[in-house]
Amino acid sequence: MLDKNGIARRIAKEIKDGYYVNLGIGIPTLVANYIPDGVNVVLQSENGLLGMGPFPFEGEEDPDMINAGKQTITTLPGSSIFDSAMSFGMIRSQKIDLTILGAMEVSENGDIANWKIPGKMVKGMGGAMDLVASAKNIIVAMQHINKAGESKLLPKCSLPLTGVNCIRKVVTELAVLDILPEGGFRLIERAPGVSVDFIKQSTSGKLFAEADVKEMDLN
Amino acid sequence: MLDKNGIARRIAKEIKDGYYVNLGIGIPTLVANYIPDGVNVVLQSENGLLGMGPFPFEGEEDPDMINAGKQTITTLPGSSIFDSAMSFGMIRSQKIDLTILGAMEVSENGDIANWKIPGKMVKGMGGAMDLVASAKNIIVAMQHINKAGESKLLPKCSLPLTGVNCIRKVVTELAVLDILPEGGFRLIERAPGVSVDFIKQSTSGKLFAEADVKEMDLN
Amino acid sequence: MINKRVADADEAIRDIIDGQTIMLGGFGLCGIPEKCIAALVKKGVKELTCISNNAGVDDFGIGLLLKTRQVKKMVSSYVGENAEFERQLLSGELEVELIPQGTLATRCMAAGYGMPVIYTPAGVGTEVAEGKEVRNFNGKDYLMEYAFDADFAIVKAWKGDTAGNLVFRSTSRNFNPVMAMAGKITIAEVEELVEPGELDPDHIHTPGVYVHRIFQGSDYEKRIEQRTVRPRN
Amino acid sequence: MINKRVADADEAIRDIIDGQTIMLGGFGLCGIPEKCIAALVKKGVKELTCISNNAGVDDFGIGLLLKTRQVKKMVSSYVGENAEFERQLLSGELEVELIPQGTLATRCMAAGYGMPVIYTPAGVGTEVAEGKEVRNFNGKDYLMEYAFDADFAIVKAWKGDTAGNLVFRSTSRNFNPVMAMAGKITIAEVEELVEPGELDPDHIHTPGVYVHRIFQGSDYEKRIEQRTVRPRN
Repeated sequence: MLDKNGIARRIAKEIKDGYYVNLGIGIPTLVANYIPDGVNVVLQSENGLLGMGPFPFEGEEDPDMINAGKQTITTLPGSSIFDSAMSFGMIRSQKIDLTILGAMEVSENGDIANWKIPGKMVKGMGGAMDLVASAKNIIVAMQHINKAGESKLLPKCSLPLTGVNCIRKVVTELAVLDILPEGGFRLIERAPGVSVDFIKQSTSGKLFAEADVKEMDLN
Repeated sequence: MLDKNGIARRIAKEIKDGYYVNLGIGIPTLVANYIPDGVNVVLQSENGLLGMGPFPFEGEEDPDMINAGKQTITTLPGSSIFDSAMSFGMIRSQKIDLTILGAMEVSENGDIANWKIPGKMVKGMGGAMDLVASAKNIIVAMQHINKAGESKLLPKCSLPLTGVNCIRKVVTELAVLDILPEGGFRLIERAPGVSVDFIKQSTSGKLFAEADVKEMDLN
Repeated sequence: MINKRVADADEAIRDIIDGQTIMLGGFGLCGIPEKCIAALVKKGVKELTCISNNAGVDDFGIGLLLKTRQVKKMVSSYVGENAEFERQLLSGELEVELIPQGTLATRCMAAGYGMPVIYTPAGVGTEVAEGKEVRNFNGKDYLMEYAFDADFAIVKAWKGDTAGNLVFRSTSRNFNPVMAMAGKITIAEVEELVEPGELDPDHIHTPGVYVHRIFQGSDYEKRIEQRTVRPRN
Repeated sequence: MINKRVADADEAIRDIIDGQTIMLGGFGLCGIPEKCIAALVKKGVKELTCISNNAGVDDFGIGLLLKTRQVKKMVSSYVGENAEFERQLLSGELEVELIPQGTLATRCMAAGYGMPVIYTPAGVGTEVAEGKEVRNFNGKDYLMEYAFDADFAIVKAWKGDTAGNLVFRSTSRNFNPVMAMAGKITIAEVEELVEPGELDPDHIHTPGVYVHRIFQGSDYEKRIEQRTVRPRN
């Protein structure tokens, strides 16, 4: 079973040289730590920045330079700044090669819910609805099961949706799964030490799994 | 009867302090020469410039600095440069207070034709259709009658239209006329030495004129 | 050039009245019009509808207007990090309209560019789509969203000149340029106000035609919401 | 950063083939991609549809591609000042679609901003409106116009870096930034190509994500179409 860093490490392997990538808050942010040397990627932050760098050294924080999580950050050589309309313009026109974001629920037809829990304070969708509706390539980083052991990979989402029929790949603490165009999760890889049977038990949506599914290579 | 410079001089009196103005090619360009001292205006050129200045001194022409007539020009302190989408964005959102352009024909309901003569080589509408469709305040500078003595202020335009129901004021070599919201030209001023009767004869569209119409003051 | 300079924030916001709709630039606490917010608190104008990506924190940004109960409605994409906001929302004192961040930005741009509506796929199939026209182009569904119609836009820039030209710094640009284009009246506060000619025309982000009033603020606090650093080694 | 540098114009346009649609930046002869036009003439690619505000003059700009009969169709707002153009048009050898200048610019922006259509009042009630959807918003009629769909966009900038970031100079900016956003593949030629980090991120007009190939041209002619001057005294 993977921890958060394990999920991030596995997702990092999906990033190809030359990609422009948007990383959501939470586990997706950790992905930046595992991008292999020699793979050139440019990180977009939807508040208006391409070429996001690491956090600043203490004492060098600039209140005018933050990311979409409102964290102080730095830029790399070759970065560019733009306004919010252009930022979402490039998202809508699919100039961003890969979007990685978290989810509370994903359904077997690629719906995603990650912004609202009825009865709880709703903070808003931020840029998530724009990202899932527009991105050509989205990877969801999420927990496969909640603390009660219930699956979050469902036949149909129970929570209010963020986007419909838009997710094609999910990485959880248990597995890597594709979502098939015709519907259903397809098990691609299992986490180290996790059995196919356990993944089957933990997936309430339709699951397609070969008897022999390879274990993830995290290196 | 006014010459071209006279028409430009009369139109210049319509420009108020604080106006952003777009001047078309031809007579409208001459208007810039007659803006009174103390009246601050900013000239927009729709190829992407606010704050157009005079022509450069000989030897100081910059091929990267032209106006919408493709003439070499200069900028004034406080000018700004922008792309073509923003330029027409500010035109559509009516940030330009006054547009002055030429016409071949104007009709009594405010239609204008100024871009195409059937049978002749058509060069295109450039930005004219955008300007007439969007501007809140348009003055047309034009000849009242053609060389054959025929009126160009018509019940209905005979040439392909540039815009419909958009012109409210016309300045010709003979007169200043408003176009009434309910239709028809209203004679406001006559050019020095021109009689109301001659203007009536020269206007084929519906004309409303008092018996006593004041002569233009060009100073 | 046309001189847009006003003395200070009080003069800039003088004619904002109860019940109006105002846009406020900024993302989180980054690039927010601190001085105009303080002046609005001082003036005590009420029943405002505020269009702003976020709602500030309890004691800074739009949070200051919430604390004094001057806001009737927030139109935002994300409104966390504010306990008083949450209290007012749950008690029904405050109305909130949540819209996707890209839709928020593009509805501002639409107003500035004279486009009555725009189409975006954001929110299709979700509760955001309720009551909206859905239209298919090239096999994909889009929502029709209207241009904003705001009485005032209030933005914060780094530098400006008295002709109203604005230059932004780093990610404090965010919503400021698109909101500057979108207000019936646009007010800009800047850290440094210069004379026309001092800003390079090629580097101006917001042309002066969009700005109606401009003033220089002082002692900007520019509070940091999430101070994240890495160790030196 | 991702390195977008190619050796020269020939390499940049290597895969443009007969019958494709290309956008070319520039207004008149100002800010046109001289080097790529020369390379297209040399390559001899034919049956092109060219989206460009103007069509050059007889012996410069797109006029060079017209002279060699490489253009099937021009999509422009104004096409005067070109005798060969006129000859081909009147003889039926060349197809021309004239569209309002603002519509041309905004259809480029729509492509770059992922908006399938935009609404503009330009052309309502004229022959430009024929066959197009007219829709009334707030009492005013607008035409629905589609985003462009171009195989290549070719633009000219003043400076660029190898990450594809572009900076334009004066009014040679014009259509270049909106076309740069609109091509499936965007090629930029620049007068000066620098390393990442040499351009100020706040002053970049076109972010590198929009640019796929970039090279530095040399010996720009930058011809002036209407040389107008005033006397010194």
